Amino acid sequence: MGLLSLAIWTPIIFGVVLLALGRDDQARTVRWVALVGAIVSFLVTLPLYAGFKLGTAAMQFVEKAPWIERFNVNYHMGVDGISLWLVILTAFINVVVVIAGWEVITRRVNQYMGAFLILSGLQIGVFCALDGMLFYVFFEATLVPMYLIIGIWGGPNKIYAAFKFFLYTLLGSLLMLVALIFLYTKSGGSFDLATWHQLPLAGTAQTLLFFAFLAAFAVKVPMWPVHTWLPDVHVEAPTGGSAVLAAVMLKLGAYGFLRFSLPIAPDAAHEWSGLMIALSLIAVVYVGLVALVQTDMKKLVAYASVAHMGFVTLGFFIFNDLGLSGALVQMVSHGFVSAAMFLSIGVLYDRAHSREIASYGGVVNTMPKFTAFALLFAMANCGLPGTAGFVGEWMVIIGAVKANFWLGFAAASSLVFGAAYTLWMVKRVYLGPVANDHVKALKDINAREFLMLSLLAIAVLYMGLYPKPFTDVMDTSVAELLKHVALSKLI
Amino acid sequence: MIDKLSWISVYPEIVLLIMACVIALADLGVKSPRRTQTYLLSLLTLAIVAALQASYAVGGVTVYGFGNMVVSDPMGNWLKCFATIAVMVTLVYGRPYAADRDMLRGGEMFSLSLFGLLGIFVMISGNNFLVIYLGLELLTLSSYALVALRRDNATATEAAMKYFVLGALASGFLLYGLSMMYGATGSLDVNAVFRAINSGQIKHQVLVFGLVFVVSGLAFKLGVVPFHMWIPDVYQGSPTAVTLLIAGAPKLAAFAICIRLLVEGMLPLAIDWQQMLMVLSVGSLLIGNLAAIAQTNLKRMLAFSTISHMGFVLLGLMSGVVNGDVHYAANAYSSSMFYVITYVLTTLASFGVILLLARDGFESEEISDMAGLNERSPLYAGVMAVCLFSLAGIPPMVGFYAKLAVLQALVASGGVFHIGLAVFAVMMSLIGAFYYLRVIKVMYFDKPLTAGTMSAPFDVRAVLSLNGALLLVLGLLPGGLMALCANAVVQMLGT
Amino acid sequence: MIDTIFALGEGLLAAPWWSAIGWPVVWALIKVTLVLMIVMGAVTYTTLWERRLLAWAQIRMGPNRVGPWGLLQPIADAMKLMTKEVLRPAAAEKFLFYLGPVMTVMPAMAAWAVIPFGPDIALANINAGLLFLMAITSMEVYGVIISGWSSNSKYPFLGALRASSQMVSYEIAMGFCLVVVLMVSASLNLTDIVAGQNKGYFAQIGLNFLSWNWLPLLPIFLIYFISGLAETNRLPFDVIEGESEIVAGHMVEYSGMSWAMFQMAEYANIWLVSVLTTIMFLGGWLSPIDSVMFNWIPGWIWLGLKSFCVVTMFIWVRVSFPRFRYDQIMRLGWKIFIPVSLIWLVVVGGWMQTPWNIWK
Amino acid sequence: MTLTLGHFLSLGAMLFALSVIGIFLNRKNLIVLLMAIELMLLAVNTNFVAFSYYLGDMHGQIFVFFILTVAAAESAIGLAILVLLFRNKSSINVDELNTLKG
Amino acid sequence: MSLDQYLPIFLFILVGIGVGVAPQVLGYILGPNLPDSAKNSPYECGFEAFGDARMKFDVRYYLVAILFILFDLEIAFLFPWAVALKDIGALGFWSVMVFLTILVVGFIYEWKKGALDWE
Repeated sequence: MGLLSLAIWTPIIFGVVLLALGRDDQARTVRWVALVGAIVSFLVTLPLYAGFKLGTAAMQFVEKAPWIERFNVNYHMGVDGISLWLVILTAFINVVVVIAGWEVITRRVNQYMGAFLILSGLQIGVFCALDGMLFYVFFEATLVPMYLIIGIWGGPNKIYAAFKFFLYTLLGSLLMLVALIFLYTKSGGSFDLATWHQLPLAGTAQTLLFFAFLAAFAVKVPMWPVHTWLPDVHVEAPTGGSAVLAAVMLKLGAYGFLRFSLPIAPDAAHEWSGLMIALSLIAVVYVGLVALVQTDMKKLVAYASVAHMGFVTLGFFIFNDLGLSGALVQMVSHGFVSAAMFLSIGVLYDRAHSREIASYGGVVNTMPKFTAFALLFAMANCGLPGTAGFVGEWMVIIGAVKANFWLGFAAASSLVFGAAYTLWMVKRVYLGPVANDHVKALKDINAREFLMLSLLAIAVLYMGLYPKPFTDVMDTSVAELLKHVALSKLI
Repeated sequence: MIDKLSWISVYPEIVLLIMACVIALADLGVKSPRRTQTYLLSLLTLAIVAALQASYAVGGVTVYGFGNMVVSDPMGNWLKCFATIAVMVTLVYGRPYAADRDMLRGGEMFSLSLFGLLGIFVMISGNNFLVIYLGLELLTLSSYALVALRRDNATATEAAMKYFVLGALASGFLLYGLSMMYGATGSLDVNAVFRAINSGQIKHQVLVFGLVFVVSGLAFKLGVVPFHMWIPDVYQGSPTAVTLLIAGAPKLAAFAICIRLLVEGMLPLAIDWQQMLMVLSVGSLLIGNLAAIAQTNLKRMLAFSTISHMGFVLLGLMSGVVNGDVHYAANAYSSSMFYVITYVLTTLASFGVILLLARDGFESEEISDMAGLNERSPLYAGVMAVCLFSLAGIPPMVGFYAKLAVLQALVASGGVFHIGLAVFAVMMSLIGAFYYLRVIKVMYFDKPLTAGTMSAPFDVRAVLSLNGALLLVLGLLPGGLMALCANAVVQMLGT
Repeated sequence: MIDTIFALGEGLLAAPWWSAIGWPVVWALIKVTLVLMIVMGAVTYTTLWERRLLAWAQIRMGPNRVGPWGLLQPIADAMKLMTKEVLRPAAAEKFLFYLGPVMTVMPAMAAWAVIPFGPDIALANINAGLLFLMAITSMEVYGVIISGWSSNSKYPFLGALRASSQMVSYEIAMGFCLVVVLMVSASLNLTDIVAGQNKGYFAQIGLNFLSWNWLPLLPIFLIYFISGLAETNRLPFDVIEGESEIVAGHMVEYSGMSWAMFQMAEYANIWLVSVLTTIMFLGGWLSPIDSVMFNWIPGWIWLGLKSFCVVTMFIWVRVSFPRFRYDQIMRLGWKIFIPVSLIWLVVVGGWMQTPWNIWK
Repeated sequence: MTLTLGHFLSLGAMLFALSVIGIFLNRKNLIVLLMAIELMLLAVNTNFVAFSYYLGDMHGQIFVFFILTVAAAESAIGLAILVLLFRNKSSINVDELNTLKG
Repeated sequence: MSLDQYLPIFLFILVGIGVGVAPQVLGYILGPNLPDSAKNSPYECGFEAFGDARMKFDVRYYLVAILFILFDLEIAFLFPWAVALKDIGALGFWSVMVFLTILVVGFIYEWKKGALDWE
């Protein structure tokens, strides 16, 4: 069993064991088992980084075994610079989420923890899969635990949100399924991604494929105008669900662009890059404005996520080195930052049971430790230098300026909005005098929350101050991808 | 005269027949209110028959017997094996339900099930119009009686009546078509019919005229639009145990006779029947899925979903031959076979949960009855959820691979039009996902109406867990079953 | 005018279709009428014979006033019935009510079409003679049901139900008997069935009557005869018109000639069953002993004599046995006759597979 | 006039059409429905016998034999269900079979 | 196909119907025709008729009818077999023995189930 298999199956097996064995009267044991599972799962991903060879764009830690021989589907896994950090990020966030749900979840703890562990394994699977069908299976399978997480432990309007989440994303991916089958037929019976990358395709076919993949990934990212499910879902999902959703699940879509849309249909990607850039900019600018007027903290962060993911897609479709690596860095950093933002909101919500900005004010007075963390994350969210958020956004903006000044200008404008909505929220929630009795009654964070937030804070700061380990890993793969995309595959 | 009987081709059938008779008679002496002895004897019989079929299937030999009247080939043997297992599982699930509802005053449920299974065997084995027809009738007659087994229940008898009338109508259509085929080709033997059609000397219109009726009859039996009217009523009205019996194993047989009649007998007419099947399947996908949304009764909803699933099966069947090119046939038909088998497997588990929920005197048929199942029994809720996700075609449940196989066959065999059809099919399965999710929502997100936990006899619990686990395991490792189907179909086409 | 009509008639007579179809039709009609006259004559006088025999058995006189020895009694009865009022209950279904007697009489008459009265004397010597008989006699039940139901009255209704259940029950036993006969004769043609009984060891040594079917198929013969009693609703199986229970069964509401039709059908059926028994088991028109003494007598006389004996048996049974209860009747039919005839069927079939097969 | 295969087939087709119409248009009496079903099988039988005769092939007639038997079994079950239905609903009106709908 | 021999049968049936119709007509003409309400009411042992004559009746009659249909068809199956028994030999014989065995199974079943009891 290879490292990647280990990374995927460890959490899943732990999850299944939890589902099978746990009962609510043994919640304590369940929590500890879950934590151990999450930590072990995270630890097994670390050797990936340690053993990763820099300077090559080839897939590493490759595992390949026949899976469904009739369709020539292989259990084919590998990571390169693009996916390595996403794998580690996923496992990391999983640990944080398990800690976050420690006391908050009291009902059917085993199912909650099990769902997250399984979800984490499946997401890692998506990032590792080098076989189209394997990718699809993992990609789709993530819907099931997420649907249940939102539906069971979500807020008052959870059912609507769960359905919206499931059906929106399913709609996109079903189209992708047809595309995959089409590619399978075209390539003479192979689901191998590398084969597909080399497959010459006619213009129409490329366009159709591009849009089929777009349907799947754009919904998942989410891009404007199919982003509407995200705020609803975030608002209703439990804290852990929001964190995973924002931190990892959105990346599945972005990752899909890099693995499928760009290399398989490069000509179509070039042809339609204008549209994609336009959509991305709308996401960045318009959704940023929308975020400004939100009164619900979670919704605000959700819209912020859309805007940030707009940076990612923008980075993809300007087709240059800086843009692409910037987008990748942005994916990872947004993983940390958005998770942190949602968890912070979760901390407040657990205490006051409100997400309305208006019901807080002057939290700093009663929760100074917590406010310190929250301020840090807020700064990261608006991309202040020294935090994780800064690196990615800056690289994308520079890349955009390289491509076209006005493009860069428009993108940069979002920094202003980002700062505006984040800081305004911070001001209204944390700063100033104590607003009401609820706030007065707030207790500062306990050791568990402190641990959770500090883990994220370390990650955010480390990435902001020393992004080299991230960019180093990515460089070769990004260059290779760009080279590949630049070549026409038309027949 | 018959020169060679080849008894070996029908040994399992003989065993089943003898045992069915023995069970019918032996049951007369059984006093137990739950018919334990009859039940065990039935299970034993089925186990032996299933093992026998499996050993035949593994042997992979094709034997023609009784003057070419019957054929025992791997495809048939596998289908029979699965059908036997399906009936077995049904009996396990259905016994507590039936016992609570006064359906076990006599052992008819067991003996009729066995006779129905015998009918399935004969249908699958039949290599002659007459044999196929007899098997069909043996199956349907047993089913009619089974549906009416709850004698004092008005809905059950009404369902039985509807089933009877429409089933007989279907037989009539099929027979009329067969008579036309017989008249045109001069033979009842499937292979001889094939040769006669292939010779190209028979008037095309005559053949197509007969074909229309044959296809309508088959469509009735499969329950595809516009011949689907009976499915929802019968599914809903029948005692749930019997619904399962109708919804499970017979689908395998229906698939088999489609193959025997359309593929083995009338492959040269593929262009004609493909078009018909296409219309039928598009209609089924559309109506089945849309109508399912509006249902509040779980059984009825599953009935409509069956219609849509049969639409998928037909999609696979219709994509076998392209412009006379039989290159894709094996791929397409094996995908359909895989679809049917997995569908039956899923149906078994889902109805198993419904059966389990139904307590004495309380039918757990409404979707709202499933409320909070997860609170009451995470295991059964889990099994049901796996089933529903599988039906919706969400990986990694086995239902996904079935859809994948069929869509693959569809895309592989044609041009833009077929791709369009595939897109249509996935859109419809999106609608399908909606109503399956609704049930999951009720199970997981809603508060339970009753606090009681679930209890079930050990055999039910064990088989149900196994069944659910199998859906998942097959979802993770579907390769074996797919290869099995592919080999079976290749061998069938080879002969 | 007259000339024209005459010419038209000439032309019609001369037309080819007339000679092809017309004459055979006319000729056949004559034969049909002849046969039916005989049958009806026999029916009429059987009633007298029955009454006299019953009277003799019960040591009384019986009808003896009308004509010498009462020979004109049946004629007088007929005249009386003809002038009786035909009643119909107001609630009855008019058409079906009158159809009932017709449906009862018609099969009893039509069945005679295939009866061979001698080696070459049969109106319709068809291959499926026995099948036709089965078919046409089964229609008897319709008459009973229709009349019982259309009367729209309780007694007829119950009577019809009982009668039809009884008839169909015994028809199965009868059917099995016929199958056995067919097995040994290997033909559905009644002429062949009779001819087939003239073979075998006893026939060669001249003792024809021992080679007839009644001996090797003795249980079948008995079952057939008794079933015949039940089929014709004769005593001891006549509960349907058991006076003490449901008066006259399905005929309660009938009177006059309509009622007479039922009686006529009953006696015609008695004769039919007798003739069939004779043909299938008692060698038909064959003479009992192959000797000059008997051989000069024409076959139809032998047939008539044997049938008459069987008819007399019918009457003798009526005299001698008490009426069965309905459940006993059904028990006898289903639980004794059917199993026994089935077993005998298997026995005969197995016998025919052995070297000792006597029906080669 | 000689009878040809066409005549028999037309007869079969007419009977068949009649029975289909009987099944779909009859809204009153279930017994009529059962009779229509029998009629349908008879139409098929006509076809088979005609074909069998004109093809000089015996199998068609054998088929008819089996159809007859099955038809008997079918009507037996049909009537049994009918009796149950009448016991439960006190009606054999087709229109009153409306408990199951949706 | 020679249908000559069937002509008398056809005529016989026609004449048979005639025999049924003619006397009734004759009786109608010759007999008196003076209906009154007493004559036209259904017979019920002299009492006024009560209730509907279309009543429910014992289900066993119906059972007999069904059994008759089935058994009669078995006999129909046996007819051609019996005629051809001498030609088809042991195989034919044993085939029908199998058939009869199944029939007997059904028979025993209904016997034991009490379908043949009339107490």
